[in-house]
Amino acid sequence: MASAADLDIHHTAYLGPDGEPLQALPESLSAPESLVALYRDMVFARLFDTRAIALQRTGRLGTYASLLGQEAVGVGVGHAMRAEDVLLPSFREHAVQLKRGVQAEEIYRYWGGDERGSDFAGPKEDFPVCITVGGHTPQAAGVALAFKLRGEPRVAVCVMGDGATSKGDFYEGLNAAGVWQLPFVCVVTNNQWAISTPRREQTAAETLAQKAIAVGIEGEQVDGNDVVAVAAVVGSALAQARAGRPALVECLTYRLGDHTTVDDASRYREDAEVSAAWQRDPVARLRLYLTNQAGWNKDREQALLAECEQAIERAVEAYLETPPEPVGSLFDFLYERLPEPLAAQRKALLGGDRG
Amino acid sequence: MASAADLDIHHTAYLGPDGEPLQALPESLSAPESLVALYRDMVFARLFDTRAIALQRTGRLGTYASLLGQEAVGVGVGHAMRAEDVLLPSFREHAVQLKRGVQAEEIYRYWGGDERGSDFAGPKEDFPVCITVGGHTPQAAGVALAFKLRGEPRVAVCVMGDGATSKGDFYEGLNAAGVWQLPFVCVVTNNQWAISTPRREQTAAETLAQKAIAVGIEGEQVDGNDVVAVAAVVGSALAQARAGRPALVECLTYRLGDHTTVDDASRYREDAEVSAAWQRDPVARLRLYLTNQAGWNKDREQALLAECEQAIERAVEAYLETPPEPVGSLFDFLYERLPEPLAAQRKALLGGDRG
Amino acid sequence: MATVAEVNLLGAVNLALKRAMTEDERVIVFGEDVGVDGGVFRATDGLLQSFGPKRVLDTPLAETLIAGLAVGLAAQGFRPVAEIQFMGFIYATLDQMINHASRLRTRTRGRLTCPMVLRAPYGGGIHAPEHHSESTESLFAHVPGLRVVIPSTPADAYGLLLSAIRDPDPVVFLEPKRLYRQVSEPVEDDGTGVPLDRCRVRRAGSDITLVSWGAMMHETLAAADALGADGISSEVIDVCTLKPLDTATILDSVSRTGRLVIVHEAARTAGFGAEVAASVAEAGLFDLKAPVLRVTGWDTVMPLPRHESAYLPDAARIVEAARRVMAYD
Amino acid sequence: MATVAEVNLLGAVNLALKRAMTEDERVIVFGEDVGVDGGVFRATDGLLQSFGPKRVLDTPLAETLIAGLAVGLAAQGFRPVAEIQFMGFIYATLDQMINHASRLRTRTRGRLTCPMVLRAPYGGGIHAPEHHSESTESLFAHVPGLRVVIPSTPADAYGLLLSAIRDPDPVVFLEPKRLYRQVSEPVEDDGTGVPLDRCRVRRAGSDITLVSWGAMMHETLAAADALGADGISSEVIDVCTLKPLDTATILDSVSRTGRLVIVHEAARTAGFGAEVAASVAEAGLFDLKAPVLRVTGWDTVMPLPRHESAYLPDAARIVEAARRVMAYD
Ligand SMILES: Cc1ncc(C[n+]2csc(CCOP(=O)(O)OP(=O)(O)O)c2C)c(N)n1
Ligand SMILES: Cc1ncc(C[n+]2csc(CCOP(=O)(O)OP(=O)(O)O)c2C)c(N)n1
Ligand SMILES: [Mg+2]
Ligand SMILES: [Mg+2]
Repeated sequence: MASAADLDIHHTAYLGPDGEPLQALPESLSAPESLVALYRDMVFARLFDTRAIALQRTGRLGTYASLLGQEAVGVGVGHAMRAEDVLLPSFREHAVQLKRGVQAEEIYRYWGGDERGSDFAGPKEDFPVCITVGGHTPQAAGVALAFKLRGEPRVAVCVMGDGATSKGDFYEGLNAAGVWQLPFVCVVTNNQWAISTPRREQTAAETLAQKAIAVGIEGEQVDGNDVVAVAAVVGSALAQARAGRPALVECLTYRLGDHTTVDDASRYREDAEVSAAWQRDPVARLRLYLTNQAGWNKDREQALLAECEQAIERAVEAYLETPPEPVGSLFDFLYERLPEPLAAQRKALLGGDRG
Repeated sequence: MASAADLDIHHTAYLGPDGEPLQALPESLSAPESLVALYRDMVFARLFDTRAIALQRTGRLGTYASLLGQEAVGVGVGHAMRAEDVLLPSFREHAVQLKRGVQAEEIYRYWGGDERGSDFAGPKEDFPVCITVGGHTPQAAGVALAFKLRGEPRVAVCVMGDGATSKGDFYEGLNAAGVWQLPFVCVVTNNQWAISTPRREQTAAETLAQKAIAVGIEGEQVDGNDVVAVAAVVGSALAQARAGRPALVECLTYRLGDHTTVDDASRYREDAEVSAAWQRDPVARLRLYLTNQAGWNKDREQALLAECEQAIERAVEAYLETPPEPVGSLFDFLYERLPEPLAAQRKALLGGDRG
Repeated sequence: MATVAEVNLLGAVNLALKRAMTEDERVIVFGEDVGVDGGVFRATDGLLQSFGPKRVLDTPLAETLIAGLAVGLAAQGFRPVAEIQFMGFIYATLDQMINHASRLRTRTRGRLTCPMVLRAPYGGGIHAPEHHSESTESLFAHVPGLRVVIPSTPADAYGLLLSAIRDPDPVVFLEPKRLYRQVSEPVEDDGTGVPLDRCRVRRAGSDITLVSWGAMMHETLAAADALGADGISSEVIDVCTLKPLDTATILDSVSRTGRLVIVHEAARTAGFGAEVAASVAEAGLFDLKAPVLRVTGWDTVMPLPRHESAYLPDAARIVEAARRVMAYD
Repeated sequence: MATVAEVNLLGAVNLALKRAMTEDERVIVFGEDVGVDGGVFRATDGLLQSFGPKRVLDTPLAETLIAGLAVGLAAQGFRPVAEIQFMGFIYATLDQMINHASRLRTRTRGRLTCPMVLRAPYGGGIHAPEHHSESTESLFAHVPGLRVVIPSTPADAYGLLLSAIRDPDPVVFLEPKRLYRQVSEPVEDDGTGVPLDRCRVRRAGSDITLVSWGAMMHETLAAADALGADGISSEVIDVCTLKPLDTATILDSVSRTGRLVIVHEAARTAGFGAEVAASVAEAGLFDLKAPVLRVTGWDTVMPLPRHESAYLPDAARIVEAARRVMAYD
């Protein structure tokens, strides 16, 4: 019988947890400036996240899903994508959204309970976050099909968690990508947990990458705490996808924080596991590399932090100063033109004393 | 990258299309009597099928899905199962239902538009046929979980077509079997077509067996026109499943008939393909083997045919003579006890002039 | 180049699909067996031949996928027309339809939109196998952001489907399969759409208002005939666009007749007939001279063919209800 | 060994689950994060510890699976109680619930049955993220063969859940999450169930009937208080069992008050309020002195938290509607 145990799922890593290179870095990512740029994006994402949690704790943001520990996946994927590609992110992929050009204040707006947060000015065709786990996979297949039918060299990139790979819609969407050889890359941010459910309870498959085999597409694993590996492998996957060979890339990382701000992860997982995971912190890892190999130092670090903090501060201000949206908006985007039978309801809403 | 092309999916066959043995038959199936018994069941299933189509053509049966060409799968699976196992069949699996002890007249009743056809006296815990493609897979996982929780050495056997393997519920059910190591065997009757959609348009996976890899369970292929191979491989899979190792078995066969009696397969497939498939006819194959190796002859064949025809004739008569079910039955099985608010509707129905 | 052809409802659907694909190359058609086979009912017959494999696609057997593909394609500017083979298999699309299709515009404040059509044959009356005769239109009618359309004549099937495809928002388009081949009429293939939020007065009348849709329209018209023979004048309204519901037309009729019977084949409880009745109980109560009756499928599972006729409303049941209503004055 | 504890609705659910699991070992609980975590709202807190991993199972993240498992287990004689984490993720269960759970008994003429409970928190009012505040109970209420139950008090949550678990047929049990921690009351843990097809008269009154369920019950009671201060006596009915609907209790009340306002937070069109209104327009029309009004969520997508309060009905909107109804005589 064929069994997963026989499989040789390819695993890629460039930087060890201590920041030491495990192999020569890919040419496109070996220049210090490009790595510094990635480092900046990871730091920015982390600050964005810290600030989001603080806003939530002080009642100025709604329930929020922290990206802590997953910065390398988002930044690596965002780096690998072209502007004209389309991203379909799940709810924890702020890092890749930011890298794609969604503004921090827009993301805050969304998590602050304001639909305008998904009307971002940046990557116009990117999807809003998908809250229904896995639901964006068949949609991504649709986007990829659109590219293929129009003959455009663009890729639909669908990013989701390990839990999502248990969903039927994940499988159906991926299967379509295989059948039609769509320009589709599925990135699985395997952070080892789906709320309280550990990765091993999602599936008996030894890797999530091997789920690709069920649909006849390529699948591989990368060290998701190594931004170089993510950028490189997702980069190759994108190149292949552009040529009609879809792929699944599993990024091994860890959710360092709670599931969301209403979760308490200490109920279901050991502190020791979390501490161990901190040893693989993607941000520290790249900093170590830059320090050892590219003259990164305290001054540059502080300058970077200051720059990022200022940018986040401006975003927070912009967010907090956003004027409220008129309540008529409940009806204004329901249909292109509000059908006659609904006009009375809109009027009743506006006539109400809460308008 | 790991790719399906690297896989070595195991394929089993014992009898060649010409009835010549390709390898020594498994001990349990080498005695002529056991093969004659399987042959009888295959002939019976085919006659059942021929008669069903005739009944439909003459307005005495509803739309019907023919099993023609797939006799070896059903009979092989049925042979491998124990009485206490539970079958969850799709709509074309009359052969295995018959083998399980569902009466031919009961199956006719069902396809004749009478719910009582699914209230069969035989395998009391077997499920009615699943019309919603793939929908029985998570149910089968539930049945298997029941066995596991009670510590019973029984297996849930879920039989479906190639098309079903594109469904999310198929994948979700199979994945659960893997996670919980359920006593679950999934048999895919790959008859190469899902209505007009050929197997290659369902998935880019080279085999359907490899879908097992996505969920970390065993998967293999058998020649589904070779009843010995089906019985043997499904038999081993059942033994393993009883020990908590679920499996997927893909049976390669061919749908020799139309999709159903309302379909016209000549719209979408070549006669040549069908003719070629007839060369692999599972019934003829076993007959050839028995003739060459076990002294099967015209007399025995005719005696067998006569016996089966008589049995089918009795079933048809029993079916046609079934007294109509009172229309109150619309309400009588909706809940265990009809809730008060529905009593008026039942009364209105019975008061109507069609009662 | 308007040609007039005598077509049945199925032919009208086919005609509209061809017209839409000809006039707008963003329109693409997909689903299970819609290509070479032309759909199990032949609604998409000839499309693959005329428009090629980039515009007519057979999908893998997966309904959630079909709906999700439509969302993705629509967001990308296509005008997907997706077919679900039977309404009994449509439930796997609900997650996509409710959580995504219906609200992509709202969620993104108009940045992304979802101009898709989800077509499916629905309803009973053709002695189909289990799960092939379902009428669950009210599930979709409850979902804000969707439109739900059900034609009952070839001409409307043509015009409503064209409007549905051209509409910038998601439309669930349900085709009463019992009528596919039952009636034909001349349909002018001139590309004229039928408005999407307007009930149709199929027959003017003064004594009682009969409201229905889909295959039940024809039973309702038959009932109106029978009542007419007794001197009872029925106004017959076809709710061909369930959502948004044009209550004005219904209320106007009831204001004149004072009597209302609603007919649908779906199960009664929380069927769409309840919405029609509730609308009148709210805005037309004082016009009513008699209770509002619903003639519907029972609150039972749709039976297999042997008992199908015991389940489905027919003209006799409608006449009976109408007479009960007429007994009040 | 009946103990009385002061519990909130969440606690009552937890108590009922424990009681049911203690009294019947066929009862098993599963869903996403129901084990170690005790459910995201803690409804299943402590169950894993008390009953062990063979009776409390975390499933993979897959709702269709969860429903299908329940069908399989139920057919095998278990009494599965499956949790869907939020109602917004329940749609993937509809195929199993409609095509299988609701009709396994009918399909097999009683040979196999489906005594399962599908639990889910539902409704808005807690400023939850997108897709976490949905109220789509009417989808389930339309399905023959299902029961739909919605408690609005801790005591009812306890008694109704026990009855739901003991019921030999599939029950969809929706828990108004806004009430989970809002109110507490003493609940006697004596294993007494509450009948499954009976509306509850929460408050007797003579001028107007207010009908509601779930979290809106409390807005409705607040409205009744406000109306009472003005000398208007409201009879308040809690439709804690939507399906089958006990129309008798509602009709009886309307026969005395002549006025009816229905309140629910789901979108209006084809919401379950329509069924209530339609039932009265059919069987209680001549009792009505005023139009039947529905105070409901708008026919819009449930908004994100900023606009949640503009969407949800509140006591003020109910009072306003009641006054309009009272203006008729
Ligand atoms: C279809 C669906 N079911 C359940 C939920 C509730 N839920 C939100 S996040 C989550 C876990 C997701 O895990 P994973 O896919 O690994 O993503 P992560 O949270 O780790 O980023 C669950 C169960 C949901 N949002 N959607
Ligand atoms: C969920 C669902 N979608 C669509 C259909 C309509 N349908 C009936 S059989 C069939 C093809 C099934 O193909 P396969 O699984 O290979 O089984 P086979 O018919 O070959 O036995 C389709 C699409 C259905 N019954 N259920
Ligand atoms: Mg995760
Ligand atoms: Mg097949």
